[in-house]
Amino acid sequence: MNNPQSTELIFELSHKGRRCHRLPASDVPMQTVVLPGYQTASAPPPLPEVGEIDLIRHFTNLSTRNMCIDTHFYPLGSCTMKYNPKRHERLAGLPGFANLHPLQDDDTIQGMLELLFGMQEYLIEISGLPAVSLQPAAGAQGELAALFVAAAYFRDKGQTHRRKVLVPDSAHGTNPASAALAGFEAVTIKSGSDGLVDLNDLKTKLGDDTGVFMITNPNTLGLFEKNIKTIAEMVHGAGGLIYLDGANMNAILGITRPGDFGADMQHYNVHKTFTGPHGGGGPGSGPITVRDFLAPYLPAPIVRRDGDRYFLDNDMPKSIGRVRSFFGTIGILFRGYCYVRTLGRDGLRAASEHAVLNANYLRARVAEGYDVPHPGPCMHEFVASARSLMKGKKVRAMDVCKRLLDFGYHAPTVYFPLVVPEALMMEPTETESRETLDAFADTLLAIRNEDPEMLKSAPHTHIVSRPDEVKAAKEPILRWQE
Amino acid sequence: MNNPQSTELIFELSHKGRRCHRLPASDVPMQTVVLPGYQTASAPPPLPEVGEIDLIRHFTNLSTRNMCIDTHFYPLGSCTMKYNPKRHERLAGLPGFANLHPLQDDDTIQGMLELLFGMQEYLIEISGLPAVSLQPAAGAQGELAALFVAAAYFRDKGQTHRRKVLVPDSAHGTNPASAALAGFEAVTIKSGSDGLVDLNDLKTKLGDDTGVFMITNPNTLGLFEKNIKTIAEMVHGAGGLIYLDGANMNAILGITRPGDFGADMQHYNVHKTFTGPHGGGGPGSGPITVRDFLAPYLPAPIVRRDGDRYFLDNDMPKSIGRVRSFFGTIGILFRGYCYVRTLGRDGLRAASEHAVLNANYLRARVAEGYDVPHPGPCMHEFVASARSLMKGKKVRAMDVCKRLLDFGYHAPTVYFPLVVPEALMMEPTETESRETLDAFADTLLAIRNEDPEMLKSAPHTHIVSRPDEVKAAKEPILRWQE
Amino acid sequence: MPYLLNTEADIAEMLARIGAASIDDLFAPIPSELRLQRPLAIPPGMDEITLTEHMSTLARKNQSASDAVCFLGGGAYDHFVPSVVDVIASRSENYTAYTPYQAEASQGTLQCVFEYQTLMCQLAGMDVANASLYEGGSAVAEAVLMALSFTGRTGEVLIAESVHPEYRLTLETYLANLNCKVRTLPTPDGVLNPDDVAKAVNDQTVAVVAQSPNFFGHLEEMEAIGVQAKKAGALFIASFDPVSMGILKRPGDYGADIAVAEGQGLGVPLGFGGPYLGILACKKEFLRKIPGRLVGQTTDRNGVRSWVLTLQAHEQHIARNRATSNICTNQSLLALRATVHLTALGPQGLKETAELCLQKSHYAASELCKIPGVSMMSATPFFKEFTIRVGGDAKEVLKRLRAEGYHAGLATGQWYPNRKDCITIAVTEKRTREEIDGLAAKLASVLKA
Amino acid sequence: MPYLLNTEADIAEMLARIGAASIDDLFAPIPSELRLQRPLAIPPGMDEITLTEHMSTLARKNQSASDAVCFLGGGAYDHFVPSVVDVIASRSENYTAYTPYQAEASQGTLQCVFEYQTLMCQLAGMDVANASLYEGGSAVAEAVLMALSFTGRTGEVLIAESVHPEYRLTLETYLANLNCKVRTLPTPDGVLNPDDVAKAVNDQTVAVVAQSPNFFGHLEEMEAIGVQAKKAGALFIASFDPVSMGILKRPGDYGADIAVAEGQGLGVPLGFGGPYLGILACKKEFLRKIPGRLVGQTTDRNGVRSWVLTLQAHEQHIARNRATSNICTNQSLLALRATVHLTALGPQGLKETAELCLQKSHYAASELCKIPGVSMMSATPFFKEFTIRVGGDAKEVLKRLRAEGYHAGLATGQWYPNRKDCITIAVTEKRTREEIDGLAAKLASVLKA
Ligand SMILES: Cc1ncc(COP(=O)(O)O)c(C=O)c1O
Ligand SMILES: Cc1ncc(COP(=O)(O)O)c(C=O)c1O
Repeated sequence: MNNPQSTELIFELSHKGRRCHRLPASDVPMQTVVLPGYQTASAPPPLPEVGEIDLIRHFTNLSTRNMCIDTHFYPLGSCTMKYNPKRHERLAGLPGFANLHPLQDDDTIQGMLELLFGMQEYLIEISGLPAVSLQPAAGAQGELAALFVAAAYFRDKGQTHRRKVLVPDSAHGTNPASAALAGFEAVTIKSGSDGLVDLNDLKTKLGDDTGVFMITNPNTLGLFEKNIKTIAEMVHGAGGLIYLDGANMNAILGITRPGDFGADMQHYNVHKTFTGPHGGGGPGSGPITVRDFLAPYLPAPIVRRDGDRYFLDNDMPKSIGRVRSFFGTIGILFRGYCYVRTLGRDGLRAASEHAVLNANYLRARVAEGYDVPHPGPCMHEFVASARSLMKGKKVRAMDVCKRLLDFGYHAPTVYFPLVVPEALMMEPTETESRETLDAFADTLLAIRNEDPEMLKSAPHTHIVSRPDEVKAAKEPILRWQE
Repeated sequence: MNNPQSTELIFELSHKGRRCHRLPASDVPMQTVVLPGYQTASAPPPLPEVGEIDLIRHFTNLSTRNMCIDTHFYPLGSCTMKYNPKRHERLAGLPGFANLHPLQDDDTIQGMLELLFGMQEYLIEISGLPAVSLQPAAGAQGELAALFVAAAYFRDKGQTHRRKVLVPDSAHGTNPASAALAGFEAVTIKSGSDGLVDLNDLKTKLGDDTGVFMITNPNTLGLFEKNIKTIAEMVHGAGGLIYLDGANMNAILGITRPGDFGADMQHYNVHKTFTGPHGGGGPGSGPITVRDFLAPYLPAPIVRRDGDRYFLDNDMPKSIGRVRSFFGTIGILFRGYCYVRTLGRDGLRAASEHAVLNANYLRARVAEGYDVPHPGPCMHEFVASARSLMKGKKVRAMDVCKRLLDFGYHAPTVYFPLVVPEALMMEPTETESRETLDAFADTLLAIRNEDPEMLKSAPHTHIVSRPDEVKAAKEPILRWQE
Repeated sequence: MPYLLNTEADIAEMLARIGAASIDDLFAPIPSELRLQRPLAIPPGMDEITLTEHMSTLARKNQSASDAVCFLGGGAYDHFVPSVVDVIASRSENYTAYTPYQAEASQGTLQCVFEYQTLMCQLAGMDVANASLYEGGSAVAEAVLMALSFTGRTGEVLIAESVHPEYRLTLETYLANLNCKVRTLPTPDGVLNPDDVAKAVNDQTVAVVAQSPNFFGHLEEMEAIGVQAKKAGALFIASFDPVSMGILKRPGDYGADIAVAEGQGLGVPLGFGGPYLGILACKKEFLRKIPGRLVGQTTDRNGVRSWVLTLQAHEQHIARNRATSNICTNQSLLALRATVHLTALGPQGLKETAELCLQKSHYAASELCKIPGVSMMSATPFFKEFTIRVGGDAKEVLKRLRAEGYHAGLATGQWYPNRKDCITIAVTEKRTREEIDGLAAKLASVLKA
Repeated sequence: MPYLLNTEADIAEMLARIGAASIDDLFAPIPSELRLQRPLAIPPGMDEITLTEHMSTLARKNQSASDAVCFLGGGAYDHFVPSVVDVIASRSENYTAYTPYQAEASQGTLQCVFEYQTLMCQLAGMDVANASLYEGGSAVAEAVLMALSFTGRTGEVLIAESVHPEYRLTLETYLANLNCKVRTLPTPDGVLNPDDVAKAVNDQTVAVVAQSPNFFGHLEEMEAIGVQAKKAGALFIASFDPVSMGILKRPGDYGADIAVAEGQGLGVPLGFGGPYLGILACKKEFLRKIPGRLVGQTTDRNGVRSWVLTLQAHEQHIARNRATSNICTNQSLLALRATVHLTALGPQGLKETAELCLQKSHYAASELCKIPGVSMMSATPFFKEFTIRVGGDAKEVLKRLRAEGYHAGLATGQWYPNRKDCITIAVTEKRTREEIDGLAAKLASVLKA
């Protein structure tokens, strides 16, 4: 449906004198407040001036230019694009939660604290690590907070020489970035041809300077690091800590626990595993769980229970402090809580089972026409490769992705992880049906046989096609200007 | 954006064993309730079986196949497609309103009754008619209820011979249909070439058998019946009553009042004038206001005030009874109340002024290329004609409408009123900007010069084009069947 | 001014284009003596913050089903509305569209209505259903109008006294000016006796109308009633509860010709009585008599399956005074809610909901009847609602229970003056054992006092 | 199981296609000794009805800003959120999409972020803004990291004690492992003295960080502070209140190099502290140091204006350990809320909101200071928040006021031990005279008791 209405930039729709939100007149006696002249502006900022219908049409029409879970299959690997339950949105709107100020007295937030305490307990149980902080704002901040914890722990133990953080080459970019930001030096560990951590490479890089090994398990290839126990022993043997990037927890809920397979710390992506939702790129929530000996260093506060009463415990002298203001991303933790309570112990495990089932089924279907470099079974996702198309028709993985859009499918994650050429990383999640997987696989297979030009110039049915990224980066236009 | 996902019929998506909404287990001791076997079914109805994500994708994707006010200009004449304020939707969700049972005791609904009492007062004031019933479910039911009132009044006065209801040929179809349904005989009154009621024709049809003259003012051509006072005198002189079809109240709020120009009864379309919204075809709300001598016959109950207390008055022995169960379309009355309170006395008048301004402006622009048969100024809408296109290019008004869809505009009302050939009835409403009117007019003018084939085969950008209505009516398929 | 876009500068330019000197000039067709010479006596406008405060204040003056435990029924029930229903109904594309006159711009609405029609057929066991009516009461009246038109008879319409009193009143209002009388068949035992129907029908009887579960909550012998109606050549019109279809026999299966219902229980909030949803479904022989709108399937010029408004020839805008009804705006958004609701429930969800209603209401009945002085008004079977006798003035008892936080039931005597000691109590799937036990305890102590 | 679609029959067929005998087989790569041999110690699942009841029960255990009059601030304010903000943010297309990696499938999000970036520049008077950070505290830390990288200095970061204590703590945490010390400049008078800045800077000073309005609500002499920072070649980082921009001078206009803010006041519900919105805008010379995501304008292969994620070379997924930051998921949906909010307000709405805050807070301050024993902590100007002394233990006073239905303010001493008699009070445009007078009356009686 052609729909050109009100999708100019909001600034271009501005019309002097138009208004949307209006304010009441002041009901207090007019104070001739004398703010010093150098504090005040001569005019308010030059914001756009539009009416309410302009605003609604503009943003409503813009929204229709997005694909999303509620309208499309969205098998974006590593992102766990599972269904976002509508009940969460309704419940999050309850005024008793939505209108709580973050600095209210504990006595007035007992329901909220009970919920957060519950969430702490569930995350502890699922990870098998006994202490938790709900504070980090996203997965990446969870990594950072945990590395701060590790640094504080090493400092406390007088081991400030442990300056290295080891990261597999298949790791997500946030891992090395967090390591650098936390003052560590990132060292890359190679993956073997089986897609798993190369134990030899690891051995050569372990040493007295080893601080933390950040491992993703299942890893970003969707493979379970079956040597994880050995790896943990090696790292622990060298005096280092194991950090588990928990982005892929969706594969193992109730099946295996990071604490049980050797991790000392982990983060969760509540917006992934516990169906956030994603919000077009956030907010997230990245709680961390850690072993007992690391607990004192966690960011404060933590919710604790004293009989029937819950309270925020700030009395943590060894705490690293804070990684953000206020308690955490409540909105996402709240939805995560609803999700855990809805699924319950059996539902969580079943979710992982079906996530893995769906991934393996899709993998089998995709393998009918694409390389799938690593042997199965995979966990919740897998990485295929478009390299055969590349060799023959000079069609790249990105072209396949763009063409998928034409058929009403969001693209898989592309060119990640870096260890697979022309990578197409697919994570169907457990909330998709076999019919959807089949229809998607059929499309993916059909695309392979299309005229290469059809793919290289795709998409053909979207509002834009192949925006010029080079140009965008070369002469960056990052804001509208008159 | 191509989007074929989940838009099959919901029945075709059904998959045995899938579920969405789940119920709790019973928490009461199991009663072996023995309902007689002949009362019970062997199995529940064969409803579709789908998961929550199927449901959401299906209905979300379907919704994107509609045009609506929030995404498109929708100048549908006679429908008053004005902006639907978002604050109304939020406030209607307040549990203190949304969760009220209709049969609660008056003591527990004082806030609701205060609101409804206020709405009664406002509708009385705006119409200049002193008594009101909020009960009718839509405009058409308002007509019917008012005609029941008239019949009861005539019966009471021993004038059961007043069996005729006069209706102008430009009237909306509900007018004659309501007349017939209320047991009257509908008689058509001609319009003059000026688009107004032909007084001579009226005169010849008035008589001892005249019950009610149903007039729309401004009429469906968007013209104010400037002889309304004379008309009222004529009808009243013949012993008949004047009914005002208030669908077009949006033109005259605070400017002129039906009670002041001779009407004895009127309905409102709250879903039009007071921005309902329209809901894809309902719900509506069609309150009626009447003169004092008709008040005893109104449907019961009515909200009355006794000091500080409000109550539902059912003690109306002459009442026609009821036209529906419970009080009325509260949801729409509620929004209408919010709207009246938001605009206030000045805002209501300004709304009508701008509605008329916008219509006249659009009329002037459209007249650049289309016949506009009646002289201006018009009120809140006007009727153009595509007859010149018909004569030359054999392009019909409907073709113009379909082509407009391609440019992202909803079509005007077409082929109504019946008195204008190839009618295009346009009501822009006051909530549109001059820019929108210009862009729409420019498109309408440009279309005129397009290749006729382009129009006859339009729309070209929608999911379907020219569904076969004849076939649909000839071999009606009104439900899915396996 | 709220929601207006054109500024003074715009207005000046627009007037210039129109060729008018002022907005006032545009109103020239309205004779000046007819103009209102003063501002409306309506309060000044309010911004959103003030309006929000005002409406919240009004809301706080109500004691809703969220503030007190709700056992009220009588045609409107505190059923749970799954969140998915709200989500879909609140999509702009659904609630800010008009009636789907332009098929290409309304395939979403049209397909949903087509699905709704199908679901209503499945639910009622019928062949065809319309796109909706206003609510349950006028649906009864519209069904009777169909019967009048179909049978061509001018005798009586027989309606059981146990049908919702407001539906009966609506029917009487609708028929008051037509050539047809409504006769109410008494139900002294709380249900209609089929033998009484047999006695009342004759060869001019237009229709027999019964409701099951009836207003007291009890089940009528629908099949037997229908047999009597048909013997006389009258149509049998059944008013049913959609939620009960999870376990009860469907109107189409027990022989009804036309089935009507209040659809509120299908995803519509209580909302003090409206907007609700009038359901009408019937056997195919009545197709051409169906009031209101219908959506039909067809194909477009490329052969694509699509949906359109159809059989409009009998609608008011074409047929005018010969239309089957005057309905224009109907309850589209509510039909959508019902569609989503039934899809969410599916057969199993509807069944379990009905079973919970059945179980909980029977538990409530048995607990309440343990209280000295309390007894069932009727020994006949019931589904989710039932009527008890409390031995004294029910209104007074209910008032005391309100003070304890219970909307405990309806004072049946409001509508049935000879049942002033009766309370009609509805128990939905939302009510918990704790709430039921609480009600029983409070009623016991109120009655003791 | 909730949300799962594949039935036993599906599973069997899928396993067959995979070539596995059971789901368990698929987990073969996980060594069995690592498997959890028991069910998780988590309660069984809940259906929607039960969950709704459970969550409502928890909600009732809170006393929210809807239950008590809220004068709490400290970085989170009870500003009004226009309904249009919720409507847009709750569109499925906005909240169930991922980061806009596929530009063609995400033009809606991308254009909104581009608009957001522009609005933030307009608001702060800056050249460039990023697509969002987590919240106000880490935004300060990220700004300091930018300064570290840009200046290459390794000296101190100077931060006023009057900056939000949790922001300061966050900054300290972020810098704890880096070659850079944080030094807090005392603010005994409630505001930072620019002379103290002059004394503290040197040629290794990385940045000077100040906040205005500061944590006590009072305005800092930002221009003068900035001058001192710049004299030493340090960057000047300003933390500001977006709502105050309706009347106060913008960071870009008073000389800040980097402006950061907590964006909660722009259409984000209180929500017990998150998700909120970290705003970061700066002068163009710092463009290449900006953390996180940026959206840029470009054209597509048909020349159509379009939007893409850009300058990703400095982001974690490309630059990895050399990235400007580790941010991946940011606060996109909150940035959207802010975009809609500011669009709804426009220049006039922002100005009027700010003026109401100014007027009402000053009225409150003057009413409260009429109470014997109550005085202003600082005589410096303030915007919507201010700090009073109550002459006794503020915590106790606040507790009593809570019992009267007022969240009356923050016990300043929680963060400033030498200010145990202080209460910091925020008054937004939502507070009415009646509420302010009510607070004054209750405080007077509490202090008298
Ligand atoms: C494997 C992995 N680790 C870490 C992250 C970072 O998490 P977040 O985006 O929540 O900061 C992601 C998210 O994309 C991820 O996929
Ligand atoms: C002039 C006129 N009269 C009456 C009606 C009937 O109103 P409703 O659709 O609310 O029943 C309409 C609605 O389209 C109308 O335009």
